[in-house]
Amino acid sequence: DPAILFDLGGKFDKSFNESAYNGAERWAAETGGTYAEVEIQSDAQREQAIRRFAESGANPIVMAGFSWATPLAEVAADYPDTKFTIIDMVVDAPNVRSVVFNEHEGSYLVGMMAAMASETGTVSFVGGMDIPLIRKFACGYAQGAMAANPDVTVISNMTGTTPAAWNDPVKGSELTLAQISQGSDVVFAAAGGTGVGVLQTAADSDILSIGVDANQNYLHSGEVLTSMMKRVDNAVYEAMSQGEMLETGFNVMGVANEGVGYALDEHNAELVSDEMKAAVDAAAAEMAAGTLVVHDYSSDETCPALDF
Amino acid sequence: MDLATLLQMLDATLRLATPLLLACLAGLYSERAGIFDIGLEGKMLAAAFLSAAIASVTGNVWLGLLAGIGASMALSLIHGLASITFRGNQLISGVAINFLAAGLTVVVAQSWFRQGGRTPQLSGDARFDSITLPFAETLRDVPVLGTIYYELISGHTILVYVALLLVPVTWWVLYRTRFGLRLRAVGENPAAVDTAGVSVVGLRFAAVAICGVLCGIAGAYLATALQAGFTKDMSAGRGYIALAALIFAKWRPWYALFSCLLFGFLQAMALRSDVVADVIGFALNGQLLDVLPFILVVVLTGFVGKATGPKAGGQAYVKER
Amino acid sequence: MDALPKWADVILIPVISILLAAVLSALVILAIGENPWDALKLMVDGALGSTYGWGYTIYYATNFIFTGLAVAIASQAKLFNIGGEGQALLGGLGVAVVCLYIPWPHWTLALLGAAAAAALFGAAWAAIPAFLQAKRGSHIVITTIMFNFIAAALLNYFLIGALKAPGMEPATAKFAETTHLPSFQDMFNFGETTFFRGAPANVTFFVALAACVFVWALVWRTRLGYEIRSFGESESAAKYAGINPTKIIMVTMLISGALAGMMAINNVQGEAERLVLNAAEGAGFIGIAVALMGRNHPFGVLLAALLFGFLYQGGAELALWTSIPRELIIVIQALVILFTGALDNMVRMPLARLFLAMRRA
Amino acid sequence: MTDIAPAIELKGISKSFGPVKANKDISIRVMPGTIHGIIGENGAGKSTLMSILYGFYKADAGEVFIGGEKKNITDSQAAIAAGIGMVFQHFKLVENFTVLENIVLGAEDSGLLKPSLARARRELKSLADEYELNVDPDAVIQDVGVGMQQRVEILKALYRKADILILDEPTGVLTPAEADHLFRILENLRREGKTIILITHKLREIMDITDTVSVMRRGEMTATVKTSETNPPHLAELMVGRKVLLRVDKAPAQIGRKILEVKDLNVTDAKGVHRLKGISFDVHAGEILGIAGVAGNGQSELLEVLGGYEKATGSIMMNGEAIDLTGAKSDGQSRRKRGIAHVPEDRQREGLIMDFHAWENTGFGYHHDEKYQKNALFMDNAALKRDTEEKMARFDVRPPDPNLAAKSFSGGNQQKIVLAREIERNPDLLLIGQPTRGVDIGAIEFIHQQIVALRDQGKAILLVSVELEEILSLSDRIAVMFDGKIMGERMPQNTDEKELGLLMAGMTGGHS
Ligand SMILES: Nc1ncnc2c1ncn2[C@@H]1O[C@H](COP(=O)(O)OP(=O)(O)OP(=O)(O)O)[C@@H](O)[C@H]1O
Ligand SMILES: Nc1ncnc2c1ncn2[C@@H]1O[C@H](COP(=O)(O)OP(=O)(O)OP(=O)(O)O)[C@@H](O)[C@H]1O
Ligand SMILES: [Mg+2]
Ligand SMILES: [Mg+2]
Repeated sequence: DPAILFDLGGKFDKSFNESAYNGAERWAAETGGTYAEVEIQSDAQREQAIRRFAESGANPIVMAGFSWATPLAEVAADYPDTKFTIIDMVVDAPNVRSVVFNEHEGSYLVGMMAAMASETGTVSFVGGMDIPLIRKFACGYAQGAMAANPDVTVISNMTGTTPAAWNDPVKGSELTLAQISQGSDVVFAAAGGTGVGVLQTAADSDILSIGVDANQNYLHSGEVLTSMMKRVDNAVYEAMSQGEMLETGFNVMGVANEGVGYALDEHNAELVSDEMKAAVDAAAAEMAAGTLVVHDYSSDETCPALDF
Repeated sequence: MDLATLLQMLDATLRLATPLLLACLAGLYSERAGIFDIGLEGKMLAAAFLSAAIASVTGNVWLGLLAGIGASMALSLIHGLASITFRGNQLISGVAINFLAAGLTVVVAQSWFRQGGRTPQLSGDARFDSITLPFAETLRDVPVLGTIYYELISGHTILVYVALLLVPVTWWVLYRTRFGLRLRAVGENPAAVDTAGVSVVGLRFAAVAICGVLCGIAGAYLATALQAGFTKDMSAGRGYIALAALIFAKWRPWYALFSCLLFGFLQAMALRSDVVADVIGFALNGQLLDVLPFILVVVLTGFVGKATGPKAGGQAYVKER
Repeated sequence: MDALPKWADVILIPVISILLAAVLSALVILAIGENPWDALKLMVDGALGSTYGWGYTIYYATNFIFTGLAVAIASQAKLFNIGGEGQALLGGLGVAVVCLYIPWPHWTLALLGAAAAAALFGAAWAAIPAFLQAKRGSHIVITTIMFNFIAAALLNYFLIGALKAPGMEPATAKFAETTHLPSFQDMFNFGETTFFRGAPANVTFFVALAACVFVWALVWRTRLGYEIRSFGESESAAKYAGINPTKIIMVTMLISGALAGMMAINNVQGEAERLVLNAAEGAGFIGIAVALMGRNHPFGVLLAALLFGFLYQGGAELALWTSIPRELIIVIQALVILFTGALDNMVRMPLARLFLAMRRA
Repeated sequence: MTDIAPAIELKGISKSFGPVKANKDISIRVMPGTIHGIIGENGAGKSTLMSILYGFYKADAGEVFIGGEKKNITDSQAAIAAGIGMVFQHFKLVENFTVLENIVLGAEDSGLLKPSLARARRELKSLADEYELNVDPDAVIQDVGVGMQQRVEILKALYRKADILILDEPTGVLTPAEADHLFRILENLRREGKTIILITHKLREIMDITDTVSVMRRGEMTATVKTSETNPPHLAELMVGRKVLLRVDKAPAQIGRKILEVKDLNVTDAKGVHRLKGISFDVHAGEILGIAGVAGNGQSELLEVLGGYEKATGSIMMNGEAIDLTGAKSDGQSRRKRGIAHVPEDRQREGLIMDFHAWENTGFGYHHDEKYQKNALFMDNAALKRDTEEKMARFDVRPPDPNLAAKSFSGGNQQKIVLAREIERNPDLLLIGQPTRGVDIGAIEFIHQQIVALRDQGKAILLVSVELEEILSLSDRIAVMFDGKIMGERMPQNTDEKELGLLMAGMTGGHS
């Protein structure tokens, strides 16, 4: 049986881990199979969890989150017959499949939509904990917004510097309100549990919000402009489906292969104008074709569109 | 900085200060009676969870509020048992209560709602609405004062006004009533209260119970007024900040208001990097901005100097060993 | 006025308290629809059933010994150091700097250097709250709480800035091979049978044991320890005896911070072999419970740290193999703290009465 | 006996604190309108018995009758309702409350304070007039002297309509004048028909004012006698169980060289209050300089400065060498090295660490001494224990067990432990504050002998005491302090309590 290891946020974080969880559930529902899972509570348990699953015969073992990279790199060689999938980070080993997402590309697309939907010419971003991954989101978002409207103002805030920043919806709310008072009328939240507060406040204040990772459009139907989808669920689903025959190697999920994108459904259909859709889809096509390159913050830790 | 920005920051200050103020006043009653309470955080969290849970199940925010108060009171009772009846270490009891709330809220939430330690989103009557004060709309266009009235003073949930009202009420109770006299006395010298024929245990339990009620309101405010539901650890250290505010306020109600507003303002300021940059002339690094309130608290406590609490604070009243 | 014999005080009461906590935990487990007995078996088996389990239990215990000792020694001077978490984080920063920038020829030297750096950084982080307490009367509880937040931000600043390794993770690069500490697996490898395979327990455990002995000797055998205890028992008497309160507050907090900081050689140098965000993972707060349970005595701290190590590892196994949420472990910890720490007298009072009656009879 | 019911009758009261039996089957009758004295050694159980009567402690067994009626006194509220008031050995006042608030506390009329305070203010005035109990109703307790605090305690009882008043060691902290004032008040109260129980260690007070007296020893009531039918030596013997010397025997002083010279000493405390105002005096080898004065007039600060833990300005020469007073170069440790030993006024707060073993307390303040070190790192606990055993034997500390915690010794024995530690250093100068406060007669006798013996070895002794009798009988020279100043010096043979009492009250020009 396959196994899945969630990151510290827990599998119900309404975004990243939950997306992974959904992928696993979808696989289970479709195949009727069962899988093992664990939510760790401490960094030291990572290696332990991988080993325990490997020794119990689970195969493949999927792990969601970049923090698994270091322990996996140590452990992978000890279990040559077990296949591993790591999401959000690259581990170079013969039995590991590494899946990384071009979050900056997806963020770019929703950034464009934000700028086009904005009436004030100011859009904003609320990040969770200040880490490079989140800066990557913010940077892509700002680039997209500026592409759609060169005069746009992009405000970016991080919730905090400790893991508590992922679970502080109150502060998320206040950041959103502060951004609103600076003129923002579209806010993109990439902040885990904190994002719940961001989306709530945006809805309460009648501005638009943008969800992250999973499709969060339904949370406030008609008030969430779109969600930046990071198809972790697909990555998990695929890994589990391939089973022990898992294809290893490096796997980039970008706009081109629909690994990232924006969500369009009945909840936001009215918010996304045809013009908006056309522009975004065109940009997506250019990215797929390689003619549009979005700067990746994590490549050199700088951002042309935003200061941190 | 223009008036609108200032008003927005003050508005945020008020919202952020409200849970601090409620928790701070809660701590004030408890500590004035000689019972230290670092469990404010846990009580707030437990109240936030149960208020949201019950509001979500019943669709009635008032029932939610009651339930939140109940949860907080239950923890208060444990604290009372530990520190009054069994004369245990009040700090340990507080630490345990914080752990207990942090764990139990998620375990129970998961077992009830299966949403990963969250309650369902609240909407409609399951949430506190903001109220518009009389004439706010009409006065809205009166320059400055009308704007301040409309933007800053009107338009909060009822709990904000309750919290503000509790400041004079607390002052009055403490300094103008029999109960207040006894409460203050039992925190200074429980033996004096005892030999005057008043029950030390009764008074202290009363104080701890009031503390429970106020923490309950604070928690309910977080989950059902500011937010629309419970997320784990959503109190995010506010109980500790309230405690710091209490010491900073030297255990006095009006000072508590000012220190909570100050702490609220510091937090509101950290949200507005643009304003800070404007005022000081250069942009602060994000991490520095994030901890600025904490640094200022340390600096300010350094300036305020020795804050000595109620004399019998933290000690169990032991007559015979 | 000792109504209780010493053995009852140090053994019987904690055991009964832990049993009470266990019973309540069992009820919670029942309430969420799981089987407490199975859960207990899983925990015991997972934490103590193999050298592997022990390896984890001891690893966590090592962390808790350091933070527990830190709280315990501060408590001897009646100072409540809630800042262990921040001090441990700063200790990690010290370890990282030393391990990254100094080419150590051998792990023994690296251990010495890292321990010194961890102690130094941890002590430095305790120094400011200590100074404010001693000189300005600022409440050490407030300042140490604030310093925990500030430490987290400082670490964040370095880990996404100057110290960050290339890539996504807010973490330093792996430390050089020569700084890697021997793990129990390396030390107890006897050819065909390998004990502690894959477990993170490492040589730091012996440093922790040494720290216990050090604290014991310091507190109960040296003049400084005598002065610390005197100051803690009675500040007015200490003044009379010519003991300088400022000096005692500063020195005690520096030692306390150094001990908390030294936790980093276990988790940062020993286990992770690099510095990650939130490296202390709450061990600073567990240290409070450990010290309280251990009655602020190093030997008690050792036992309590092992208990909490067991809870941590057993709880991890529980989360690994059942659908019990990991937060349940926090509940169990809370109950252990509550019963052994705060509700101690609930057990002690009736027991004292019982012993008195027995003695009379 | 007439057929008037006794105001108070206790039958078969027993009380244990854990393993300690504080009261064993005690019975006592007190007739209305009398003053009944209770004496006994430290720890005899006097305070415990009275606290039971006042409902502060619950008795394990026994019955209480008030005015002939059986009362079930479960708490202080019940005692107050039965007309009992008590002034505790340690006052039970809220320090940062006003006099009025303290009086009202627990006896308020209604939920609101204002009417209660107003009524209390009126009643206070009439009580004050009736019994000469003057207080300032708006003064804050921590700012007023102990004399007024005690009057507040008495008023508290009277305000609650007490007919029975218990006073536990009320004169320990008063000047002779204040004590006389108190006794006048008690006379007034007796005249009004109130019943008074007075606990004291001072036989003279018993003889002066009581009608009957009970003696307690080790938790038992050993005798109750009419005061007119007994005398001090007899009472002392009843208390201690052997004959006690009530006077100090000492030879004339052999005054030697100047050991301590204090010039123009000034101290201002943290609150900015000027505590010592230009104090100057000398102490010579072989003499005891007694410092008399009401508590709180700067004696404590003087001892603290000389002991090295309070800063001051001015000069102190010890054996002809100047001592640094800024606190920079000199602290308690270096004072000890210079041959100054110090028995502090408050043994439980300063002299001892109550939770430490006796042997740990033996090294307290001298823990840097060579002889207590095993090597450069460690202290020599075995040496400390041996040392403690010797000292305990020499000073007759009971029980002589170095492993007992200091708190498990009675007051007198605690004091002996401190004395043993300080005197055995063979110091050039001994500072000693309130050597016999709260100590019973048997131990007082021993302590006084030790002090005189030290003087006779040619040591200088500075004795601070609020007990005039003690000052007069021990000192070779007496200085009186008032308000941070020395009001004057007298020789004991040329003065008396009355003159000293006037000086202590700040009035110069008595009849010397
Ligand atoms: N609250 C208490 N808890 C435990 N033991 C006590 C307590 N109060 C008194 N004792 C014990 O009871 C004994 C009697 O104490 P009590 O205070 O009644 O003596 P006393 O006669 O008033 O002595 P003193 O003359 O010193 O005031 C003491 O020896 C002490 O051991
Ligand atoms: N409230 C109390 N709780 C516990 N032990 C007490 C208490 N009061 C007195 N004791 C203990 O009783 C023993 C002797 O009491 P005793 O009354 O003789 O002391 P004391 O110093 O003479 O009191 P005081 O100074 O009040 O006259 C000591 O062990 C003392 O610690
Ligand atoms: Mg006594
Ligand atoms: Mg007494």
